[in-house]
Amino acid sequence: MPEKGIINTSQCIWLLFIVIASIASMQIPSILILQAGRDAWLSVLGAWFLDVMLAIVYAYMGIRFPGENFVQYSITILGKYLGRMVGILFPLFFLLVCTIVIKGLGQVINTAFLPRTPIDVILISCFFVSALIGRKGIEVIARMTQILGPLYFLSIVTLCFLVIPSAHIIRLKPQFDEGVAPFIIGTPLILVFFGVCILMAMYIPLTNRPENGFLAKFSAVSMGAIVVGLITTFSVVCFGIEDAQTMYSPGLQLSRLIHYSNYLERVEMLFLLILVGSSIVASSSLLWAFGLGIAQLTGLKSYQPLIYPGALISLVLCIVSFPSSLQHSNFIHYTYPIVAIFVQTGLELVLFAAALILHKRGTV
Amino acid sequence: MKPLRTRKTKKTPEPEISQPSASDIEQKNMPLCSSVAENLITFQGIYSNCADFDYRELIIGQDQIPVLLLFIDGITDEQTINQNVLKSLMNIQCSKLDVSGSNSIEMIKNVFMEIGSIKEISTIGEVSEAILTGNVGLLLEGTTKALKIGTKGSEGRIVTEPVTEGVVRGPREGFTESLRTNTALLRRKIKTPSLKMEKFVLGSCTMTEVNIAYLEGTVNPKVVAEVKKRISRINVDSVLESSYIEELIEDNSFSLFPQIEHSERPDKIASGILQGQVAIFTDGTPFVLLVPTMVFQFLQSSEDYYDRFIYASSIRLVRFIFLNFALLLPGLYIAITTFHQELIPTPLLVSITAAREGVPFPTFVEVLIMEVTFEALREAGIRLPKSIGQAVSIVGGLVIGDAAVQASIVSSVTVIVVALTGISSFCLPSYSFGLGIRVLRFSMIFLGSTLGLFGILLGLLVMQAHLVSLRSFGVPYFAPIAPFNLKDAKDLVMRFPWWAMGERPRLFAKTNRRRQKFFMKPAPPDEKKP
Amino acid sequence: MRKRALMMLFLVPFLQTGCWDTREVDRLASVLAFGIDRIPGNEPILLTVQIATPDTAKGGNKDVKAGGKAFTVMSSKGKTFSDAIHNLGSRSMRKVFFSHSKLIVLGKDLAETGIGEIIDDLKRDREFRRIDWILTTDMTAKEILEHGFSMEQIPSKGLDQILQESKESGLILPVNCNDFFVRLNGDSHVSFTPLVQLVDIDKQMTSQLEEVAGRPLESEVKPKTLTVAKTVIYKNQQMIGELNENESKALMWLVDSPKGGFITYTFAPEASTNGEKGKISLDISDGKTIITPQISDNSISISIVCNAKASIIEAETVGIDILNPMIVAQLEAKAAETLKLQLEQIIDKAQKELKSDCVGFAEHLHTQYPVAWKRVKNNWEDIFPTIEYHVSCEVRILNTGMINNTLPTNEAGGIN
Amino acid sequence: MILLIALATLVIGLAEGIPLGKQGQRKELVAMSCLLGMAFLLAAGFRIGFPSPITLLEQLFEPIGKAIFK
Repeated sequence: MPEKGIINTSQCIWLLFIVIASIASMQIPSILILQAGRDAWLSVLGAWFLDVMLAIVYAYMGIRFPGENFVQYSITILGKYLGRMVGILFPLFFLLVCTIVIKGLGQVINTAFLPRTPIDVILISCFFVSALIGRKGIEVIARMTQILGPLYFLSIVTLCFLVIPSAHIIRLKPQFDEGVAPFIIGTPLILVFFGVCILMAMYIPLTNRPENGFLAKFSAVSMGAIVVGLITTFSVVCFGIEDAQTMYSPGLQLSRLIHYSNYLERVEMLFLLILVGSSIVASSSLLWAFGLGIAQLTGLKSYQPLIYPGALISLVLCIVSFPSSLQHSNFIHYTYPIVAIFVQTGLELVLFAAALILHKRGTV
Repeated sequence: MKPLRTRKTKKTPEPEISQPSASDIEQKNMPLCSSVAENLITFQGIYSNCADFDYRELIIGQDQIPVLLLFIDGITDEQTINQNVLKSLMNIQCSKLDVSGSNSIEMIKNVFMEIGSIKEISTIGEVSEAILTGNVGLLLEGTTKALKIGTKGSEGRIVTEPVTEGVVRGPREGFTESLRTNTALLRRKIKTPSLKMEKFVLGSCTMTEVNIAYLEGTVNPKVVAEVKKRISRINVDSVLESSYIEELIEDNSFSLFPQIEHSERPDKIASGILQGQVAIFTDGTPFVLLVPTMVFQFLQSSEDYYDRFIYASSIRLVRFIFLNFALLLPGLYIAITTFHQELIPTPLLVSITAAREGVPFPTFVEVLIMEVTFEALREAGIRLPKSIGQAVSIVGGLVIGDAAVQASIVSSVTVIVVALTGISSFCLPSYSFGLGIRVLRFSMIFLGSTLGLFGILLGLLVMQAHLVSLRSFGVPYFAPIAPFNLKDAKDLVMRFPWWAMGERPRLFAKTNRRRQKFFMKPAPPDEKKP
Repeated sequence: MRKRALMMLFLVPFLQTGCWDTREVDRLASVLAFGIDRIPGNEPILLTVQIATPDTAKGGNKDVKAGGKAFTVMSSKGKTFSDAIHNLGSRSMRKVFFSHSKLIVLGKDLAETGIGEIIDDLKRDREFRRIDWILTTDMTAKEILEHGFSMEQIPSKGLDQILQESKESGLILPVNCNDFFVRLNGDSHVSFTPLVQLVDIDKQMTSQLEEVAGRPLESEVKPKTLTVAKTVIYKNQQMIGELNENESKALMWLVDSPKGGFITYTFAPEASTNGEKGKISLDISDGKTIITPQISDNSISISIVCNAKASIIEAETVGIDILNPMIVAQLEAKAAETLKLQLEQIIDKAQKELKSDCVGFAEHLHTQYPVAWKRVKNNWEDIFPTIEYHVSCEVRILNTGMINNTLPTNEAGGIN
Repeated sequence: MILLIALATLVIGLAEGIPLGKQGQRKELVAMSCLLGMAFLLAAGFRIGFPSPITLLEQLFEPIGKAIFK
């Protein structure tokens, strides 16, 4: 195993949480509102439930193949060649998510905070910092999330509390206005974003107690669902669904709504803090997962040399594939969910079934 | 990380450290001559051109045996030599000494010499080392053995109040330059044989004595082993201050954060040892090192433990806030006033605009000018004699602050920001930690002026990644926050009362964690019970 | 070495061009309020901005010229709103910066012809905030912005405070952009803003005084005053009418729960309790309205229940015994009736005169009967005026102020 | 942009590659160079009008996504 670090369960929780927090602070809530309308919060609950179900599979596989992450056990299950072909999809998927996360971050910063700075500069600095962090290994990322995670959770909750005066609960009603179809379509949409937590399969072999994998994912997804649910719900009750679904970052707009008499206002800084910190740390753990996955597939001794090249590929993808925010939004909205559900659910279930049928087990 | 280090271990012959003279190496292990006169010539050769080298020849006993006393003037205690050494030797006149050399040495050592510390030695090197450290070397005709008689002089400062770490409440003694005084001060606080002090001698020229002190049974043995390993690795010609050792044993030399704490307060060192840290005493300096260190220790002052815990906790909170000010305030000021004006409350924006009206420089340059001026003033004030120091502060405060604003070179808001930053940086109890913050503040200024808040956030993330990746002797530097440990966090921003801190920090003391009886919370006597 | 090389890489983009978004504060003109008017011609949008003038003499210099305006007003026109903003740049030495504006004033012409074209920019541009107050004027926005206050140096700050105060005292419901947009997006597409007027109150009052005194009074000529007391109703981004002071107060009951408020009415106690006719003023401290639509067969009816807690602040009626629970019950009933009348008046006006659902019945119907709403959604405009409604109010007096009963001053009602 | 990417490729390649080369970790060196080469080729391909893999993904899956989502 190229990675020597060991993390504990609480670090694992925050590692997973920060990934969800990063997507929650970008435009995912507004896409969700576009699809699910006022039932968006129900979709979040539904996705939470489904993701917890999925977590059982991942946790079980983690225990069945002790000390192996899914890149390794896909080789164990499917053999040297087919296994590698399946296994490489996971790291590539992480690189894709990393690209999306950083591009989204750059987009929000570019539109809301630094309008005249070229987005390339923002992207380069983001990738540089996340590769720098990712190269230091899982222990460092885990410790950072341990500091930032609770901070962000509290910040988002506080932010939502502060925005209550602008909220009118009547805007959340009526539920199921358009029947259950929006809810049913919205659930998988948000599930694929929670589903980035399949990173847990990379962490389980490194935790000091692999059997707590499910617990970790359960807590992380629950907190993530709270955060996403809060932002989604408050976007609806503050802006109404008509405005909320057109916003690029509803969370940012929420923070701009805060005003208490004349002193507590203009707190976008708090949101910027959440946005930048969570996205960069999340993408550094994604880069780390990419590097580690590739290193394991090719049997390298160390994964660190692959982090910076990975970041560079991701940067190039950002620049090449998403020349404007429109392509990015479109990709997240239409293409990403299909790709993600294939990797997150499809592949893992296939591996799970194959393991059961072929009676493959990890060696202790 | 690791692959890099291996690059440096090229197969090059290790260069010898330059010695005072080449002949010394040969002589070091040479046995003594049985003839006193010959030995004297040898030593006179070694100590040629050494004005402070002194010797005394005398003849003792009925057999008229020549004896040679070698010592270095000034570092020995003259009174001890006169009253104890010479007197005891003179007393031998009437007794009979065995002629055969080695026995007579034994006789002198065991029967006659009225002195506490005495040891038999046999080579020229040993004798030389003995006299260099302030002992008297006694050479006797007819034997190749010599005696090292402890007559170390105790020239030095008396124990005074430490200058760098003053307290309102708490002990007022500080360490001195003398190692033995320092260890004595510690021993007076921790009176248990478990307090171990191990001796090392470092520096081929300075021969500085270094002691490591720890509490056996409490300390993590791995840490002690690591400290010993790193100290014995040291091979330098001189150790003049503990910082020499600090730089040679710390984990990451290029870090801006000090990874080893130092103090000149015996109570601070004692409390560190009691919770399982290892202290490193160096002869010749009042500053004692304490390892392993976590970053939050630099924000704790020993007085926190002497004040009532609620006050101490609130003062620590203030310190934490002002640490952030010292690090971020100028950077944030630049970032917000030049990038994110929408974040400033409207009336404040109007006054900042008014204050900046007519100032020729951009805010970034303005802040930089003032910050650099402030650092210069600070540096100027430290080294100057006290009487001139006041003049510096007058010049700084009045001329530069007020006149610069009047002349519209800088805006008054910038002066306020820089002044507040200056005050904040004085809130840090640790000077060396403050130095790191000072350097980082400038990088925050640069980041803030290029990318605004986003840049500062990136800088903070990198800084945080660096902080959590550091380790000091195997202990995570950012503990107990990351990795988080609730029990250790009792002594972090909050200082819990003593009765609540029943356990030593887990990261220092692995085995013997219980510090005191649990449930010692004081309560008024229950009157109902008889 | 490796780290240093990467650092260099990181620095490359910075060395290229420097910093892009840097704007020194003294190069900024921060807009405190702006107004939009419609003018004829091919550049129909006239933007007027009120810019804070930094008070350079704020520091040491004491002999500031008194009466110097703390603000500057600039105007520019353009094809669209953003075009007008853009054109402002050619006139301003400093970059016009909208993030600090607290107030948007819409001119009458613009309001009447439709504001759709500016709404998009208000939502899209990062410098505008959704918590800015939005106002409409019955004059031009330029006049409002050029007019000063006697007590506040900067008029937009004064207006901001008027709006905040009037919400607490229940005079009018201030509306910020967010609420305005959300209501426009709502089911009825009806929204409203307060109306800001320039009224010569002083002159009116002086002339009335002159009537009383019967001689011309000597009084200095005072400038007109900015007043916010009425409400303007928008439907489909177009102004369709306005509500007067009383209706504006009543509107608060229907769309929000008033935190403050004031009811004054004439009260004559019933025969069983003694006392004479007089005026009573109540201060509403906590009002709550529950609107429940009811559907029976094909007709929709709305029931409106108001609950208010109040305290007596003036009881002019002589001789009544406030300590008597029966009297209090009568007071409460009468107050409720007054309130009910006010509410009925505004609903009538909305149904008959404005023919638009400014009272938000559509939202309530949609929320509680989503299925029925779908049926009526498309011809809601026709249905709304025919909807029956029932208002019931309850006022509870909890507090009588610092005293309870007033001592009678005339002999007839003396206390024995 | 392509210049910047080329420069980044070079710097990363030197900074990571030299230590690897010195330690004789050939496999790591090859893997890293492959990734760097990929990054550069992606950028260069875009320059001459080659679609990026994400665009390919988009062409493949977007119809499905558009069918499901609004």
